[in-house]
Amino acid sequence: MKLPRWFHQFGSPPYVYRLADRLCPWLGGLGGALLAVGAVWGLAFAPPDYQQGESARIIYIHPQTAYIGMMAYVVMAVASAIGYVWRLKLAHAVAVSAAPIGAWFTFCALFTGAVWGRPTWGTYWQWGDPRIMFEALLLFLFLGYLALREAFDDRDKADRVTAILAVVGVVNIPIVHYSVEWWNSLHQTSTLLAEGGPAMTTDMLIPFLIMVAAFTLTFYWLLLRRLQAEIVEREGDARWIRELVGEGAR
Amino acid sequence: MSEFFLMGGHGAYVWSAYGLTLAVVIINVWLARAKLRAAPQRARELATQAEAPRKQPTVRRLQ
Amino acid sequence: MWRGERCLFEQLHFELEPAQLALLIGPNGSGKTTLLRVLAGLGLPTSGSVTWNGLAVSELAVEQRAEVAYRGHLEALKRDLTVVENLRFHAALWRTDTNVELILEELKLGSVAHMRARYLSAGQRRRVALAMLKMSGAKLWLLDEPTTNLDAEGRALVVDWTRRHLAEGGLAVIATHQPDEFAARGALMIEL
Amino acid sequence: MGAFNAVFSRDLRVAFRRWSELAHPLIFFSIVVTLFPLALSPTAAQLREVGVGVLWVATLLSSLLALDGLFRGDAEDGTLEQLLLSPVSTTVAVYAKVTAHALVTLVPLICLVPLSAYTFNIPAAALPTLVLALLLATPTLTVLVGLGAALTVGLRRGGSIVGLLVLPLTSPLLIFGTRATDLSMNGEPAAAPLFLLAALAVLAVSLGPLAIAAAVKVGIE
Repeated sequence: MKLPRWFHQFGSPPYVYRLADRLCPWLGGLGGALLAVGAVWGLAFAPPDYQQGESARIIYIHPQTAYIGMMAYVVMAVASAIGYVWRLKLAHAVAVSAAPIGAWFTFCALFTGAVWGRPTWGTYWQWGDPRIMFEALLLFLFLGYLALREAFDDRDKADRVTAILAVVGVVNIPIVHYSVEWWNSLHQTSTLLAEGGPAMTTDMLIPFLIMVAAFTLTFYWLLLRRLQAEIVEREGDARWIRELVGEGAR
Repeated sequence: MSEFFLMGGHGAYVWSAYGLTLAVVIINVWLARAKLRAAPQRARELATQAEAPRKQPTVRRLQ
Repeated sequence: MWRGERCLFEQLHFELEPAQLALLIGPNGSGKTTLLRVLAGLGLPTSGSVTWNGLAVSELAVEQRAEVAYRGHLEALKRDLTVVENLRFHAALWRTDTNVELILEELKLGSVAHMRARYLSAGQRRRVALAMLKMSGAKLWLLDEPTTNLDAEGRALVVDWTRRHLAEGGLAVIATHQPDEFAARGALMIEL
Repeated sequence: MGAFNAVFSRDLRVAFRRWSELAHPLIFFSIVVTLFPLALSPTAAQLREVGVGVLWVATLLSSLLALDGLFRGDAEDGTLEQLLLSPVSTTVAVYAKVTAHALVTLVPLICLVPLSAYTFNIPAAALPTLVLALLLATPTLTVLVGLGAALTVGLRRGGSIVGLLVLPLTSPLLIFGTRATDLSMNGEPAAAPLFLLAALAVLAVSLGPLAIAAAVKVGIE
């Protein structure tokens, strides 16, 4: 399978490393700013939800962190699939970088989801809610991926084996998601965190979208920074790394 | 101002949720930076290993 | 060719023509076994390529795989099956109808033919592995120290089989600590 | 097909030569099932309520137990290596091994489930659906367990993390399986979850072995 030319460009670590260096300041700055704006807006200015009152303010972080978790898994699976098929070390590096971020954010989504449920259901852990169940299963998939990767001492083998797990995982995610959704519909508990969340008025929607953008930018900033570290580690003996090391990377 | 923090009794949940999210973001930022700082040192280690005498196999034909 | 953080060897290039033997020599841990496994397609070289008749070894189609036989340190015998059962299974996989009893006689394994592999001595197990090698009828033999655990008679047998295999136009790459046993004119000597 | 039969019959013969090992998952299942009445009150009503879930979870856990024999044994004595190098398509060999494994470990397990279902006084009427659900779940379960084995074949003590890798992926089986049994216990038609189980089985049987073969090839390097 002949790869298009530009694909090769993204395959060369030095190019990607410098690209990340150029992008990161923008991603970080904009992401951080939006995070601050969105949080303040959501906490202070947005109106409380008529049903749940103030606790609805969590809507500005829970769906976002959950979405980041899922996106991280998809990025991980696609990157490792590319790495496996075309033997691109760099693609595996992207997968390695995305996994821990995804795990962290899924854990965060799990916690914020549980806390959000507290005032409405009176319990911290509402098994009935499909979103929390799915977050938990997604977190286990991440932990499984990270555990399998740590179990191998040879990096190349670790890359290719975890790539297979990631691809199988991403195929199973929709299945698990809809079977949990289907399972939930049987028990008819109140699905507070329904797909779109409680009906959102426009002045709630704006901070919501700001936070989505903020988290996305932050995710890619984290991904690129970790990718740079992974590149340096994997290309250790390359000449361009030694020049870099010489000048002491930031 | 105190009403803002009480949030109609839900304050604890809202703040703990935002607090944890902020913590997770900060932890990840710190982890990413730490890995990046440690990387050049790790690269030096690899570089010295790579300096080890490279075995160049010899291939000769028996007469 | 790297293993973990260590570079085993690099810039290795050689080609093998029919009826030619290559001997792999070098101290322990120099990468002989790793190289043989990569030649067999059991692993990928860190960089560079290994081809058999122009095809990449790790992606050989099923027919081409019938031409390459690899014998590593592990004898590949199921301990709970008898010698004959093991050989019959091997024959079924390689779709050869060679006479199992004949080969066993030649290897002096007739007496243990119906004994479970777990009760065989290391030398006998090594002989059964040789039987499998012979039955596979492969063109290229990749052998990792084939004479270990064998008595003088067994070693002579291996050398003789290799010579006949080469004479019939076969190829062989043998990792060994006693190269002079196999030395033949025109053989390649690869020192790692 | 010759290769399929060869690998299939060899694996069965090896498994029966070590038949005592085949009993381990069955004993494990029985222990888990007998523990629950100890943990909960032995009253009939409550047991029936919990029983179905216990049976399914116990089946999942004991199938994990039986998994090590699938690839690890062959990897240790070098036969797996030779299998990959022999002129036989790895996927066919994987189909044969996985089918043999399912026949030898999961089918006896499924025969045991109705017996223990009886002890949980699950009504006899529900047993046929329970067994049907288990049979429909077996292909997916075998493929998932096989994938867990293949992913960890290269590890010395891989067994410990296989559960972590495989169990989250079995959640759909658990959901549809228990649902089908619950429905049949209340006398309602259980067609929907059974069809979903069947759909999962078709997906697993068609795509699974490809992933397993790829994982084995990498693991054996």
